Amino acid sequence: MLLQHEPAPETIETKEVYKEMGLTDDEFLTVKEILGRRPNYTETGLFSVMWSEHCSYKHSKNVLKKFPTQGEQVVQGPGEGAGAVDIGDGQAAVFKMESHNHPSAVEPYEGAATGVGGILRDVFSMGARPVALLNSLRFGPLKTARDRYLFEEVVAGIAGYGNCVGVPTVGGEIQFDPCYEEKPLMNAMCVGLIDTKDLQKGLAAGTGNTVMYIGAGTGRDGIHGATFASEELSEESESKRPSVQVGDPFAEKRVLEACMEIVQEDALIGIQDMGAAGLTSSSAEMASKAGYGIEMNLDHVPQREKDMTAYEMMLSESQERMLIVVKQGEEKTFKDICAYWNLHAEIIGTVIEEPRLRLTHHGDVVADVPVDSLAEDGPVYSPEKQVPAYYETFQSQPTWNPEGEVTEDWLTSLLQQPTLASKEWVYDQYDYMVQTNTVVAPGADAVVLRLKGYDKGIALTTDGNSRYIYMDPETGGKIAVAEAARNIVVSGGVPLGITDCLNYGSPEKPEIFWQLDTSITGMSEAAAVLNTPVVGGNVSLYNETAAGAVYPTPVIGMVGKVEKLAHITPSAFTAAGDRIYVLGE
Amino acid sequence: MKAAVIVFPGSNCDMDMQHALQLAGMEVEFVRHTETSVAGFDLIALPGGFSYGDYLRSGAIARFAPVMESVKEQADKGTLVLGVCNGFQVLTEAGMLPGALKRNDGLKFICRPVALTVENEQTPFTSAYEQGETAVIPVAHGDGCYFADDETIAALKANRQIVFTYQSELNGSKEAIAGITNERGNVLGMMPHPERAVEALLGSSDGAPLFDAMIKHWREAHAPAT
Amino acid sequence: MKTVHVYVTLKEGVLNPEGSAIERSLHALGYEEVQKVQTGKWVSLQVEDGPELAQRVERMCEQLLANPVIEDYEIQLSDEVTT
Amino acid sequence: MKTVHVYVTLKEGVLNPEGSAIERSLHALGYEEVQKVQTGKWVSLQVEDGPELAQRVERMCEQLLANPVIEDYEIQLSDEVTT
Ligand SMILES: Nc1ncnc2c1ncn2[C@@H]1O[C@H](COP(=O)(O)OP(=O)(O)O)[C@@H](O)[C@H]1O
Repeated sequence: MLLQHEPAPETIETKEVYKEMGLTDDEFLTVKEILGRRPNYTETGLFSVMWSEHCSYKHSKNVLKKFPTQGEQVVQGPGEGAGAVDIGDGQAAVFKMESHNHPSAVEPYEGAATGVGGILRDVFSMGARPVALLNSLRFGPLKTARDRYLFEEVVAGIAGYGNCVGVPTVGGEIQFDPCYEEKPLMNAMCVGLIDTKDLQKGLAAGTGNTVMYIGAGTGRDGIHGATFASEELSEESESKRPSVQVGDPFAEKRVLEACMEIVQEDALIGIQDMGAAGLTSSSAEMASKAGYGIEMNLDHVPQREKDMTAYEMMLSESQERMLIVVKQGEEKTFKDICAYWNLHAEIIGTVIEEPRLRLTHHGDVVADVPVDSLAEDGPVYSPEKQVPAYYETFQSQPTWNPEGEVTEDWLTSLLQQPTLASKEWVYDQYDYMVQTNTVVAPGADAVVLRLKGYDKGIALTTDGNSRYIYMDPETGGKIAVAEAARNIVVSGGVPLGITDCLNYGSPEKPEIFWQLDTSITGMSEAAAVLNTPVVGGNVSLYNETAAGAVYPTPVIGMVGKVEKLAHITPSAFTAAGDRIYVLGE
Repeated sequence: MKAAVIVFPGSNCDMDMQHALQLAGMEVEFVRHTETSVAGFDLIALPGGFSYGDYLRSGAIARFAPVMESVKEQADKGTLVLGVCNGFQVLTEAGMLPGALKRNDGLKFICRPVALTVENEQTPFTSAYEQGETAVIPVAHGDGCYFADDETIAALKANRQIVFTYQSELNGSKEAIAGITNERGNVLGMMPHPERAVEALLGSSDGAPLFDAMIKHWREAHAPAT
Repeated sequence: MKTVHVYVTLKEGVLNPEGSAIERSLHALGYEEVQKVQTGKWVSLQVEDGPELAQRVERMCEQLLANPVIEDYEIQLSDEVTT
Repeated sequence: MKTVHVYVTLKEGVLNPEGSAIERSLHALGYEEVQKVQTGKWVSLQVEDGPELAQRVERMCEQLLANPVIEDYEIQLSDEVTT
């Protein structure tokens, strides 16, 4: 309601309204230059979300270039909804990890649930059927009621969503540390399988082709969520509360099944999930990647609430929605599929020759901007970096060697640490068996799924030890990748590729940017040596509160191939009398 | 033997059920909730999942799906009906089985293999088990606490309709009930997932006898007169 | 137009673990004086007024909104209409 | 002793898939005239009366009974006491 009276372009500039939306002075000037005029309210909104850290990676783009992304096994590298690696027999494993930290800190159940929903859509919008979910979680040490609440609700949210959609949640990892108090991390990973020839892309190509909206209706949820995810959590987040999205896994299940039918249609040109920055990012990215433009009539966007403005529709983060581009004249096929699944399927626009995003609403043109400037030409920063004092101190300390006997007390006190203790309480709540492929269940080093009809499987793991990385980002980064690879290998698999999720504090602080940069150097080196290219990932910055930043917390999600089911190796001792060996140094 | 697997919006163990039925040697067809006839099948399976998102109550909305009229008709004619997990919930909501399934006592979803006791091996579903045998079969449910009033429980016992029980406390179910049949014995509802326990590779094949028993039942019914 | 509120509770004798869980949590939060916590659902709907409104709503409850095996329900009709 | 009823609903604009599912189902059952189905929870509890009862209950709602991020709540106090 508040947004009904949108400020005029002059006001946006003179009253610096763009700042509230997350654009800096310089960025605003650039927008003015691009347009050759002042942007109106809707246009300012488009730029602010597309140029947010979450969508544009403006502080991390340069350092992400260090990751090795090539390899024989790579079917799809970074750039699409998810990456993909070859697993033989013309099949690929499609996978991606994504953070939902800020929403989970504000509303843990829905934040975690919609995190799972989003990562599922990233994978099935590639045409792959999701076969596994994993996660990586960080919380305070469970000493406060708030920490315990966050922990319980995040786990319940992951379970509630994944169980309902029918994709097994097969693994993950959890660490507890005071640095995560009030700023938990929630990273979700999804793995799907596809016949490589069926792999889809998010492309809006071919002048005159039709842009369709599929899925649930659009409401005012999460408006400005993408910029919200790029800001430090503060008291103010409280007043932004309605910006959390609420998920509907039942709708997701229907969208999933509908998409599995849709991707089999020859008339489909491109498909993309409406994730962060919803309709804006999906339309701009699909058009920009294909070298075309899109014209949309927002009157036809299915709306759940009354009197929504163009700004609200473009920025809404309502869940369980997809954008597809189909051959002109073939719309009915897609409408019919969606009708069976009881989903909206509306024609909302057309692909145009001119590379612009042009929006009309109630007969007026409400935005007209070049798509590439939204999707490609966002600012890129090379922040300053500085070696933190703590690191110098640690490095100058002599190595500590524990002395004395290992006693039972030691062991029990170690096992009582929540970080080391059994996670059965967690995975008992996850349906880790649905789809009946789980051969090695949670509780081992990596999970192994068999592929029905083949004598092979895939091994999956998520790993990261932020304490190591805090103490020594480069070595710690190597350790994270090496640990993931070891987990795959000891389960009987050959490591193939990585998706990562990089959780750090504010990159505008030189010490933090140093952590980011240095740990990426370490991870890249290990990934190159182990031939596990990074095919996708996600960056979550500004994980800070007044009390400080979280430890640098990159998480590695790794996929491996188990060439024969006979290679699967469980981690438990299975018979008395068996010999125990220690391998390595 | 021909089996139908009913697919409601939100069913998610439909393909698992298909896989298990096929492994047992049945011919399987999916039948969508919008169909009005499910005649001509020897078994109708209602799979697990979250039909209609489990909104309101698990199974409450699915029971009104168009296909359910025909499921009832076929059950009345003696066709075997197997409801697993959400399928069990749908069968109770539809009044095809007595009682109701409510939220687990611990208020949490539970996914793990559990030990069951076969309480009645004289049904078309259990004749390949021994009476009193232990079968380890996974559960995965949030609303699996079986409730019925005392009279109903007494009747279930008197008619030997309690087919599976949990060996240790799991979800607060009365009499530790994990699965029951209707009076006639041709409709079975159970919370544990036998279709997840048909291959040793996945940890247990203790669910396989349930599928074998149905095939045996069908063979006996269709044995050529000698 | 009438607004109908339906309150659904578990029948007496049917254990309500949610109520007890809330009671325990309230005690843990220091509200030791709280007792007999019960929970239920409510459903509100808007229906056109008509001769058999009450009966119609009762049928909706019997058929769908409540499960008579474990639940009781109560219906309240009011004129207030939200937009 | 006072009986307190707390009614918890989703805030305006927050997706309520349960409400829509029930609405569709009621329509399918022939109650086409039903609109705007909403669902929520209610909690009833018994508390000793006292000077700050209303505030105490409000705090219970904020802390536990409702989730103020996405839910609104309404409190009703009454003297009736069930045993
Ligand atoms: N968030 C989670 N979700 C699902 N499974 C988990 C999660 N956290 C831990 N697990 C499972 O618990 C087991 C032990 O976890 P953890 O103590 O983190 O061991 P590890 O040292 O192997 O990472 C692993 O099999 C892991 O998959």
